[in-house]
Amino acid sequence: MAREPVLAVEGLNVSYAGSAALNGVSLVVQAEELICVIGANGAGKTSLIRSIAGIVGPASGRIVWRGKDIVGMSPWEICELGIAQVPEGREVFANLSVEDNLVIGGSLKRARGRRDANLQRVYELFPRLDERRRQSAGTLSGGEQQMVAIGRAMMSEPEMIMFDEPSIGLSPALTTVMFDVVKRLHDDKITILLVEQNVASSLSIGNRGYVLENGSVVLEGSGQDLLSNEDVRRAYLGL
Amino acid sequence: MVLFAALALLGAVFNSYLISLLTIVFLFAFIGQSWSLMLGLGGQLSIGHALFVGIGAYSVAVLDIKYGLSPWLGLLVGSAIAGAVGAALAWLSFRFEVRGIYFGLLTIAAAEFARVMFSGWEFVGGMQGLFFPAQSGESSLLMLRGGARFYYFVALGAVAIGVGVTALIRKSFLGYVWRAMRDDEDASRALGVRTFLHKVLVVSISGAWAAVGGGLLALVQGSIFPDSIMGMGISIDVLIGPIVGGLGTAFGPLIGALIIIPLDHLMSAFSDSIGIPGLNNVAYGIVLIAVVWFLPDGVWPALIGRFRSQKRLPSIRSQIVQTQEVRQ
Amino acid sequence: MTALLELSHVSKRFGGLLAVDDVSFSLKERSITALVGPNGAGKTTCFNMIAGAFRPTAGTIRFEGGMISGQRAEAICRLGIGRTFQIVRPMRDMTVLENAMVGAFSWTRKVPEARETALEMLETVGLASKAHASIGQLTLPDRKMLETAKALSTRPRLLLLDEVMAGLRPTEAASVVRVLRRLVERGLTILLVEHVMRIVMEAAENVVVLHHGAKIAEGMPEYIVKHPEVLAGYLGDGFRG
Amino acid sequence: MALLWANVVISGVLIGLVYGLIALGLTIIFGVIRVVNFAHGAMVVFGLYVGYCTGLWWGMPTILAALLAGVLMFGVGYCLESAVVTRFVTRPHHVQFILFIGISLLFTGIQLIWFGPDPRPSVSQLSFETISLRGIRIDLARLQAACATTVLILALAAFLKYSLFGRYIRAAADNRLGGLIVGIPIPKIYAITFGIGTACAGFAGALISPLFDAQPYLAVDFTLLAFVTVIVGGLGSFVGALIGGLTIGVTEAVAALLFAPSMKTALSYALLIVVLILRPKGFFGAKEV
Amino acid sequence: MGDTFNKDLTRRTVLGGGVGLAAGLMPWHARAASRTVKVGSIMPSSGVLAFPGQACVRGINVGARFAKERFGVEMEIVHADTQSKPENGRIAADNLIRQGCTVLIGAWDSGATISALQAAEAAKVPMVVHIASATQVTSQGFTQVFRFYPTSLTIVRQSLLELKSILSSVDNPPKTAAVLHLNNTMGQSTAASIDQAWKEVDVPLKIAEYVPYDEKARDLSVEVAKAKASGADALVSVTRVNDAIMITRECIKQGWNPKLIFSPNSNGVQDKAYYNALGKYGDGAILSTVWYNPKAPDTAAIIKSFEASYPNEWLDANSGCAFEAVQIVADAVVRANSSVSADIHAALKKTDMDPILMYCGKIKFDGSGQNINSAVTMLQGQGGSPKVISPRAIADASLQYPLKPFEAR
Repeated sequence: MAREPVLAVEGLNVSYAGSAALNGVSLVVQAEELICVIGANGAGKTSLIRSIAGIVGPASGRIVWRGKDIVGMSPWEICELGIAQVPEGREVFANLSVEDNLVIGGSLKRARGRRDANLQRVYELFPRLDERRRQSAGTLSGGEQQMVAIGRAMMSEPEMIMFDEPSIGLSPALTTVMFDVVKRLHDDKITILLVEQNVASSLSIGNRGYVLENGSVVLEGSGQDLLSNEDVRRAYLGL
Repeated sequence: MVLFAALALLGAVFNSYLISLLTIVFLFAFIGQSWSLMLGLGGQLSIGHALFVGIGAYSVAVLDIKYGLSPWLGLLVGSAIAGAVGAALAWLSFRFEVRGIYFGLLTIAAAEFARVMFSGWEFVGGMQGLFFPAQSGESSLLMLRGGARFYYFVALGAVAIGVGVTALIRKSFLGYVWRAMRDDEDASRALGVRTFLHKVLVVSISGAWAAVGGGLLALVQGSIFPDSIMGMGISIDVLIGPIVGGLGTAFGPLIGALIIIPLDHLMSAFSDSIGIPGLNNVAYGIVLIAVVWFLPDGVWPALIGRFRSQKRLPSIRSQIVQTQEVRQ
Repeated sequence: MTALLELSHVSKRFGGLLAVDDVSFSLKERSITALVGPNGAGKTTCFNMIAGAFRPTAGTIRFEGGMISGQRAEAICRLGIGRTFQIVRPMRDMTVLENAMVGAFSWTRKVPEARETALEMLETVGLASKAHASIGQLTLPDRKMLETAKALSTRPRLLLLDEVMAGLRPTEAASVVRVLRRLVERGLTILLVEHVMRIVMEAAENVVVLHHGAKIAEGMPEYIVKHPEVLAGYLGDGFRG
Repeated sequence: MALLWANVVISGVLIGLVYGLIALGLTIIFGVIRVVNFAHGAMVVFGLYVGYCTGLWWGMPTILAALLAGVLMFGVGYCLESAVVTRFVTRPHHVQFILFIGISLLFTGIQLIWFGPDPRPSVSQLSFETISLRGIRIDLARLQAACATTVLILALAAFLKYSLFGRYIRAAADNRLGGLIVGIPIPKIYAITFGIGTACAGFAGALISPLFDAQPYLAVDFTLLAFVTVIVGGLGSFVGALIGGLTIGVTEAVAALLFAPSMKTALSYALLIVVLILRPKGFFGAKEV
Repeated sequence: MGDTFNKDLTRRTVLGGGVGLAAGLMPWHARAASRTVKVGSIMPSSGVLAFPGQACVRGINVGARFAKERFGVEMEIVHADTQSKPENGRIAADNLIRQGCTVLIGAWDSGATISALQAAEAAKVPMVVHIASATQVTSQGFTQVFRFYPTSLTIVRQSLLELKSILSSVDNPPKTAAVLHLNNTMGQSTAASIDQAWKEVDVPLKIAEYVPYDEKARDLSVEVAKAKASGADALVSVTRVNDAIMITRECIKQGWNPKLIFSPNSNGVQDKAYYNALGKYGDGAILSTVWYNPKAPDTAAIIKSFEASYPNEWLDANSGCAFEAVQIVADAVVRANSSVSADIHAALKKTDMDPILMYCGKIKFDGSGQNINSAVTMLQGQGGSPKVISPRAIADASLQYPLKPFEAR
């Protein structure tokens, strides 16, 4: 699996209003990998994703995408590079129709020309959305909104998708569905950065994983290694 | 204290131009303090403070001119009415969850409504206004009558009391509770702050206070008209001082008024002397934009080097947005 | 021992989402109870209903025998329930001490008295040295402790703590637990919402587990961590071994 | 009597549509950027001056003048947003208020220097013409303004619904963070939105130039008018602005007929207070644009 | 365009307020008499009243030039702007007095005038009020006030007398009138005066309805419709320029052709903007105002001088009254042979002069400071400009009656 790294985060520091959210985080994502980042609430997972997406400006550190430092680039420029995101809380456009949500996702220059084809692909993957394409996204259930968020990310034909807790607030059945979707996207050769609290499900599908605690990486290793790691178990269960 | 002592001493030697200019500065600073109390401490935005100013002015004018009663009584009655009107307005608004900018817009509507009503109300002179008799020259504290210097000291006294009261309120439990309420209403409720009560209270106190300023302004002007005393112009003039000077601080409104009103007059005199009226508006507009651009917290906090954010506690989302803004 | 707080058949619905589904439990006086569950399980919603931020869709909440469900947040605070917020909400314009004083003004109007209480509470949570600092100078754990001090300043009999220990290092968490124990000894009752079981294990005597809005287990911590449904719900189905 | 009523109501509806357009500009800006543009009236006055000047210099028909004013004011709005307003987007409302007061004063001052304080009446013949339909006389300038307004509103609605930028604008209004996530160039969208908002004001201003004389100090009046309209309809709502405009137009017309005309603005303020208290966000929600 | 740049700068004292503020720290002492007299002019040259305010400034400037030639008085005019805010009246007056002005002229609106008079009163500096029509300006006990302009009741009473004589001279006079009036300070007091004087004068015309409208009215269609619906065949309107134009347009659009349009104490027919906007439709309406005497010996020269300085403007009532006020001051200065306030005050008290430009009797102030021989003039729009039709002695045109239907023009 040794490929060139597409994304390298080096010594990233992020803080809000004077208090640190990320403390010298470094990680590497290789092409077509599925990387899990696990950690409790407040560990800095969301800050990590938002810094990569350019929504949060880091205090210091480098974020290198295909050899180019993208710190300081605007979110829309970063999206054009092929980095998409399925955010925590989904952040769909609640008053816009499902289709508008998807179309907006597919309007980046990199994918604008193939918008209709991509739309079809999303509808094939999520037939539920096809049924509700005219409905405003705010009226959908949590799971359906999650589908919109994923579909919206797919519309830009990204090279990498960052998922921020896709299972949050979903029923076990839906959670399973979500992880299946993530796995399918990965099988389609999309690089995945998956941030989760659902340790077992995410680590079991991930190639490698990082454990984030208090804004720092405390553990890293392959999915299976981490899954059987005593520290991980203790961290989450206190066993 | 030193500032006030100096101003009081200088009051004896200033020429009449500075006296009458500073009288207006002090009065607007005094009214500005009430506005600043409401937003800077209580977190409630009023864009229609002319309502309270007008109520105060009319109370004094009607009682004095029509019934020959002492302006002191007018000030008392005016502030009672304005306080009640403020409380009623606040009660209605907050009961129905009108808040933030919507409350601000409501205050405009209330002020404009009152203005139109007063302009059609014959008893208070309608649009023809009310006129005080000419000053006889004899100063009388009882009847609040006197020359320019007399009003200078009255206005200076008012603004000094205003600074004192603001400082006292800031230090009392009200100050703590109001600032907490302004910063985060829900969080302060969780700490047992009866926010509804306090919001009504702060609007009411601010209204009563502004009415006193309005009453004094009426006496100094010598005549009042609904347009000039209750119009949008007053509401705007009132709030510029505190924002320029420093919102919620004891000295901010005074400093702001001391800067902005004489500056306005300077620019006006200049544009008049070169014969291009309107240039003063342009300059004043640019000054206002520059102040909010470069001194986001006002002059006073910048002067004393205590930068404190006057913003409400931003949610996580707006924090992100702000980080973003900084970067761009 | 009577129950200080009692929830019976409490539900909360947001639009189509049943966030809390028929939850009942009670708190013994002078105890630490933990409300745990994965993200989105309804812990905070439950918590907000007790604190009066939300009104329950169904069910009743009693405090010291009196109905409190549906009362306003400030009234509930004044009855003796103090709370913290998961996302810390300090008043940014005020110093640490001033923040803590606000809580004290729920029972006094005297500034010196409030200051004294606030200082005492900051001392209790270990923030006394930063009393005059501005909020921006605090670290996240400090802010969480400030939340606790603010809630304590209201002189509550019941303290609701929403993830105050999340993000703390084990040694820090342990010292917080010691603080909590001391408070309980002084007569306080505590309800913790926690995400991380490790902390709960050390602190709580009784644990209530929520999952998808419903209570799936209640009991001693040792019992809870072996409960199969809890394990499955909490860690995902794969995490059995 | 019935004829009088019909005339009054029709004239109220026609002018109400124009009020609606002015308010629409304000509401779009608030809905997307969340700033309350207190300089909106000054933009309307610019439109009036464009209508006046083009008529005087080139005899340009009002409708063309309106298009020109729209384009000009779009440019002004775009530049103003990207140079100044963008820095104030996250600032508290009272600071924005001062900013816009400053901008409004600046514009009024420029107008005063340039044109002087004299009222500048339109030279267009349109300001005298009417068409008569079974006793109902319809003011041609109003009719034209109402029709042009309707067309512009429909075009704007179509733009917002179907074009890419329109979708971006709606998305940015709906969820700014979501917009950043999917790569919407927010600053550009904000500038365009502000441009559209001021273009509406300029367009409307030029359209009504046969009805109102241009004067610098009308800015505050138009700002207040726009606010009353927008709040009645709901700050941030597209449909609300129109409904608000019609409501104010018809209410004022009918009030003038039933009570003293001098009290008609009081009635619209009273209406505003009632609406604000009963439905703080107006007849229509605040989010939809 | 560009009128405002075309100001007569030579007479202005370029005295920035900066000097003023610095000098303000020193107490002001009364200046010794000098050959030139410094006259302070307080006008609303910016703000909502800038339109009349700037017209007054023009009148002052032309007046000062004329006064030098006629009276040999070297006047240094210092201008101050109230920004249309009453509270600035006093500040402006004090500023001017500090700069050495020994007599003031101003301040157009009654609020700023009262406020300025307080300063004048305190400093014992006389103030000639060229325009400000509230009765209270001269009835509140100010000793330094000299008002050229009549009160609104006086104007209205004289206007109605003129109206009565017009009505008696024509065939087929109108029977009923609708009164459409602006509800601002001027409009309300004029309407009140109409109400009072109508019976006193016994105008042979029935008032069908009073229709007051808001100063900020954006649309007068309903108001005109209401007036039309009252069945009146005459329109009495009290207006400024904007609404006069709006009302005429509405009359045209609504097909209402009253036999007579009469506007007492108003603007409209007298203003250039009115004809710019209405063209041929501007003719026929009658207006009463304080106006210049077209047959006075100096009028032609004055108008010429005015037009030389301000080619894009007309000499109107505002400029005219301001001009006349300057002459009153010049006359007093000459008689006092002094530029000291007290001397000028004494001279003003004894003023008894023939007006230079304006039409009225001998200018003479009563004990309260009111000019007792003020008079109004009736103007009618004819051929795109206002013509004096009454009083007969100064008329430069004769009355056209009835109003030609608009659609027939």
